[in-house]
Amino acid sequence: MSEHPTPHSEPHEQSWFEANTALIIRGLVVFAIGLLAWDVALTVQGTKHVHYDFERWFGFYAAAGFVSYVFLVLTAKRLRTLLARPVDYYDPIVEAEASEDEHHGGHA
Amino acid sequence: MSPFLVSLGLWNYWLVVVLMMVGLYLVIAKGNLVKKLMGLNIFQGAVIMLYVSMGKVSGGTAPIFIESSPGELAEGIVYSNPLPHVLMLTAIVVGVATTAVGLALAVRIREAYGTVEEDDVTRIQRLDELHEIGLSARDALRELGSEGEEE
Amino acid sequence: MMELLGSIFPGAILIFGALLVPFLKGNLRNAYVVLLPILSALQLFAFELGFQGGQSFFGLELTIVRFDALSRIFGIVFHIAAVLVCIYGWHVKRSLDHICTLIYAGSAIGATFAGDLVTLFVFWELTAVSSVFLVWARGMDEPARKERAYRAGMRYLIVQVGSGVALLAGVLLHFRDTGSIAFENFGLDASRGAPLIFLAFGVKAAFPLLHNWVQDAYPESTVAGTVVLASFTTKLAIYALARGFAGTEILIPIGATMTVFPIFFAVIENDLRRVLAYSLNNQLGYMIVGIGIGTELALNGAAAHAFAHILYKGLLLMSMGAVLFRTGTINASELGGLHKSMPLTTVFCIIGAMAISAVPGLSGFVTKSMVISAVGNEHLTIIFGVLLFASAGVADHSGIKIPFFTFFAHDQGHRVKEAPLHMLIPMGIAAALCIGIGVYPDALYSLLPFPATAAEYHPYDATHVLTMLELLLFAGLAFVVLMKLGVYPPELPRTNLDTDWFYRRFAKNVALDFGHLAEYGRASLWQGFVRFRNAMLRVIGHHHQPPEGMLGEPWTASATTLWAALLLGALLLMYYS
Amino acid sequence: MSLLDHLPVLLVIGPLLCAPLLVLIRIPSVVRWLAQAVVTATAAGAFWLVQTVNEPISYRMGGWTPPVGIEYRVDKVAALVALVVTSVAAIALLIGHKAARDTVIKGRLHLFYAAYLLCLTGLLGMTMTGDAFNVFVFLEISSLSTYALVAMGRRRNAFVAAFNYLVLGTIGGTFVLIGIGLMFQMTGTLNMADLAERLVEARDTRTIHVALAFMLIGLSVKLAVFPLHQWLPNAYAESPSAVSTFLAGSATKVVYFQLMRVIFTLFGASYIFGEARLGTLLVPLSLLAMFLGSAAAVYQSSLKRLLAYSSIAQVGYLTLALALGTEEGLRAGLLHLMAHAVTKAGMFAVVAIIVDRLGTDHIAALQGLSRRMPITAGLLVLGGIGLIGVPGTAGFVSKLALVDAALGAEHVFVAGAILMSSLIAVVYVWRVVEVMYFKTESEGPRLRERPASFVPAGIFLALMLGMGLYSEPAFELARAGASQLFGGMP
Repeated sequence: MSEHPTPHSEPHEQSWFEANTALIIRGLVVFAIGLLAWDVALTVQGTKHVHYDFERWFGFYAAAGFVSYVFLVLTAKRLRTLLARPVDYYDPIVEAEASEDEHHGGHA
Repeated sequence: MSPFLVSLGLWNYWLVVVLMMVGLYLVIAKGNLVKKLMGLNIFQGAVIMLYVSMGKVSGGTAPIFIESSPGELAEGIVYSNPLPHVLMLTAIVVGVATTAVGLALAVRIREAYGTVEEDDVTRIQRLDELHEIGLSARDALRELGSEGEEE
Repeated sequence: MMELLGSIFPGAILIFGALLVPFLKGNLRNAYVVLLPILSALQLFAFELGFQGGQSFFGLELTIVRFDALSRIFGIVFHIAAVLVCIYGWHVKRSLDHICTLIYAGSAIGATFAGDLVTLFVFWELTAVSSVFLVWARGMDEPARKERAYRAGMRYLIVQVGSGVALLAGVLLHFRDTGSIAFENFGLDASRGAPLIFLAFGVKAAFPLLHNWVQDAYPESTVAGTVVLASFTTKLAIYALARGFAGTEILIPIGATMTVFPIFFAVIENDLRRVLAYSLNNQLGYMIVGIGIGTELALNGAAAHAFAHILYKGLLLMSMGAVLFRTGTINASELGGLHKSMPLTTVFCIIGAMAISAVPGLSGFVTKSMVISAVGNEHLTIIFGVLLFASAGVADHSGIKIPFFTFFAHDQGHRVKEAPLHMLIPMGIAAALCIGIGVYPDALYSLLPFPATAAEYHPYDATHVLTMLELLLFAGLAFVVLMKLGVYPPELPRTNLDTDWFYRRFAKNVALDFGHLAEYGRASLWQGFVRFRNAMLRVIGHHHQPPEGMLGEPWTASATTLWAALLLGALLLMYYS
Repeated sequence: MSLLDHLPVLLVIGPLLCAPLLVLIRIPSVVRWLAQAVVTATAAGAFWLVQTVNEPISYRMGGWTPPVGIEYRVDKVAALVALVVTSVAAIALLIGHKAARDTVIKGRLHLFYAAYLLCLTGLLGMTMTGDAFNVFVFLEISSLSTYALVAMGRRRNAFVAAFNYLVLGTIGGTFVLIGIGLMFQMTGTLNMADLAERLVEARDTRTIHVALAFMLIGLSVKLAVFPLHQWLPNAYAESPSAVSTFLAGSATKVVYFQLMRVIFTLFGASYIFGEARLGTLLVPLSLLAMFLGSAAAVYQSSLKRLLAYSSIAQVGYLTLALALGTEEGLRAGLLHLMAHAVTKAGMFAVVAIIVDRLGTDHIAALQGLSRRMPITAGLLVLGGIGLIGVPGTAGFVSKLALVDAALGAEHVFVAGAILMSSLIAVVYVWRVVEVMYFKTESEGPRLRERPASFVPAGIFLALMLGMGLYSEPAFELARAGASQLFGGMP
């Protein structure tokens, strides 16, 4: 790999995304509400094409997505205490010589 | 007749077996290369005896035709089988050639190592080996070491 | 021309063409390398569906080429991947990498069209041997990583060759039992060899507990090498399973497990290419579930998903490769804010992320839903739930984590150039294909093994679009909430234990212990052997002590003569009794 | 009688008559090309023979009718072995001149060639003859000349290696002689076809049992069956490169053929593996040879020795193929005979280049060879790949046949052992590759590689690849040979 700039902590010019985080989140919420509304419409009409009855319930997929996600992330976070090891766990000597190590050094 | 007596009757084979054993014993037990060759010779000699005695037909005479009258072969005469004897001519030649090559090699070994004792030759060979690695001994050691190094 | 192309097996152009690469230099060589897979792709037009071409070899009738719908779709996507990776690797100077890439791709394609098990085995081994250099290649670029790359490569090679040996043993046993080497859907009960063949496929398909070579080796490769590696081996195994074990029910739980467990690792993994390697396992799980179900819809889904998967996983890995190429790191903990300096890469990566998350309108949506529908049709409720959970998981690690932590999140101040043109082009093509398949799925559906069934399948059903959007969007909202609450696990430079611990630590220590034991055993056995021999020699009266040492120490004539005498004695005793 | 009818005897007599001629001529350049021409001619003749032999050819020496006269009998397998031996000899002789010039004392080059031709005579004679005693005579001819050739090595160790070989070779040869004698005693004939017929009645006597034991052990010594192998590593490692190339591809192969004849022609497989229970001895010894030979190869510090120990392991494969006692096993053995001959001879030919350029064959001295001599290193790796038995090489075809035969004989464990032992081959080949490609600490300058020096190694390895990629002819040959031999003498 070619030379690469080392990270530095001076303030950067903000891009549109960074300046409008709140707006983006608000947009997501609005979109989510719209989806729920559509869901209401389909549920009331009873025109859902599904394999299982539980899929017909209002907001089933929304809840499934939310709960699965939270469960996954929190479990994985707990697993980290069990699984995480220092980066040089397997190849201690080699990693110490590796050029990447300088970068790790700054953060760890 | 008991088997023991039968086997006594085969005394020529007993002789062959004893000679073979002596020959093999010399090859195995003697460190002197020339003595080893002698052992080989005895061993081969035993085989020649084996062949010769198997060619013997009891009561048979030498396999040269006996004529009762000129041009007329005598009846009722048993001859020994000449073939094994003839074969042994070749085997003797082979034995002589082997001995010659072996002795020539022994001479060269004596010239090269200053000894014809197997122990001494082996010792010098091992020294040779170390000497040969000597120049690149460090590399060789490292090369060997890296295999053991993997924790 | 077409007749000529039809007379050699697909992939031959790549394999034999690769041998000319060392004689070319610079851009001419690069152009040649890109041209070969294009030419090879044209070769596919020379075959008609149902074509079988064979040769007699070793007393067996081989079917070297079998061109049917199933092999065709994999052949096509392998060719697309080959073209893309060859363009992507334009910057690679070393000819060896190009040669290996071409041979590797060629042998994967050859294996896809192999109509019998012997041909399959030959190409199977060739993919292993040719690809290992791509793992080692990084060690050749970065001397500091030499040892690490070398070891990763060895581990990779051992696993791959192990798979090959299992396959060979399986094929021979299968042939013994059935008298046939035809590569067809035989299932597990066909012969004593079939389970071994299944195991060989399973190793390459990264079955749970056999999976770790993917995460171990792929992220260790070069920028271009990882993309190459991720495109072929596992998908070849998927093809082989679809061909040989469609409808084998044990595959359903195996596949479901594969969709779930990698996503936990992906959440906490710091190396983003390793995250993608875990996500690769997860995606393979969907295909394997589809193969396990074995209905026409499910097999269509598996094939289609493999097709789409190669493209979007390639796209994601290419974008991550570009990031590594420009910034020199691929650790999430050191990245962020790159959308300012690499806007196009950002866009392509997001398209790939949306495709893998199965956002309606992109390729993942129209392929994954076939598998899930097939599961629903069979009323496998638990599997259905597992796949649903896994879908939300994909949304996290590939859909959100990859683009977010690389291109947004906290700006780490990397001010780099946009990815070079030769990387943008294949990314662009792949992104276009992801969208194209999503928008117009019928083109892909018509290539599937059962086109009639596929034509009846309509992914853009209101319920389906709605539910998928709900699932993904609320997963996204969950991410926002967790970030706001500060509970989302921060990216940390850590090595996470996986099954590789068993062979890199546990088995290694055990092996070392066993090694000591074995060495002790060997030494004592050998010493006993030598002592016995010496005792015999002493009995006979030989004063010489033959050197005791390594196994390789040549003995003297005395000792060997003794052995001859002993063996003779043994034989005579045996006949005497 | 046409020329073809005389071919079996011409092949043997050609080199035999030429050898004293070389001693008389003495001019190195003439001697060299004359020897090359004769050996190449025998190779061509053997090739022709292989093409034409379908039914066994019987040649009556001096017009005497067998079994009284000596008979030369050439069947498919004999022709095949003759082809292997002569072609290996012809190709190996290409490197002979250079290798010999460095080692043989000046002015005695002609003797090297004479010994080489005599050795070839012996090996061919053993292959062609149908007379048991003739086998012994030719065995000794080839052995005696081999001792001389081995002694021509560049180090003084060569004398010791040759002497040890002489002692063991003579014991092996004499054991064979005893075996032949005892058989003659019981049957009164030396002609193999005749012997086979008469042995059917006599074979349950104790004398024949003893004869069989002597024959088997004698041949095993010459074949270097574990643990009677110890003459081989030094003999191969210390002899001049051309000789080790020649021996690696021929000597043990011919003895192997003799073993085949004893087992399948004289006694018949059903008797040998049934009542005589040879399998109980041969299978464990073969397995030991496969594993211990390969394991010993891993520990060697010299390349030639490494290859020699690998040969011991390969002999294990060969004897294992016989020990299966089936026609498939025999076929696999013949295939492996061919495959191993070209592979190992090719590797020794590459080592010849290395020894020539580096002056040593120490593995430690190979560091960075991939850069110093890239083509040579590449060829060595190619040979190694063949030794492991990677698909596309001859070794793969033969090992596959062997595993298949083991499965066919319901020896599943043996089949597994064959696969496992191949993995040990990966280790010792890998050791060499690692030194050449991944160790660069003490690298020397780049060395010039002469294109001409690649010719012998190139031919061998091309043959190896050819057999691997297009195995049909070799397979057909082995199949035909096996069915002819397995059926016994007609």
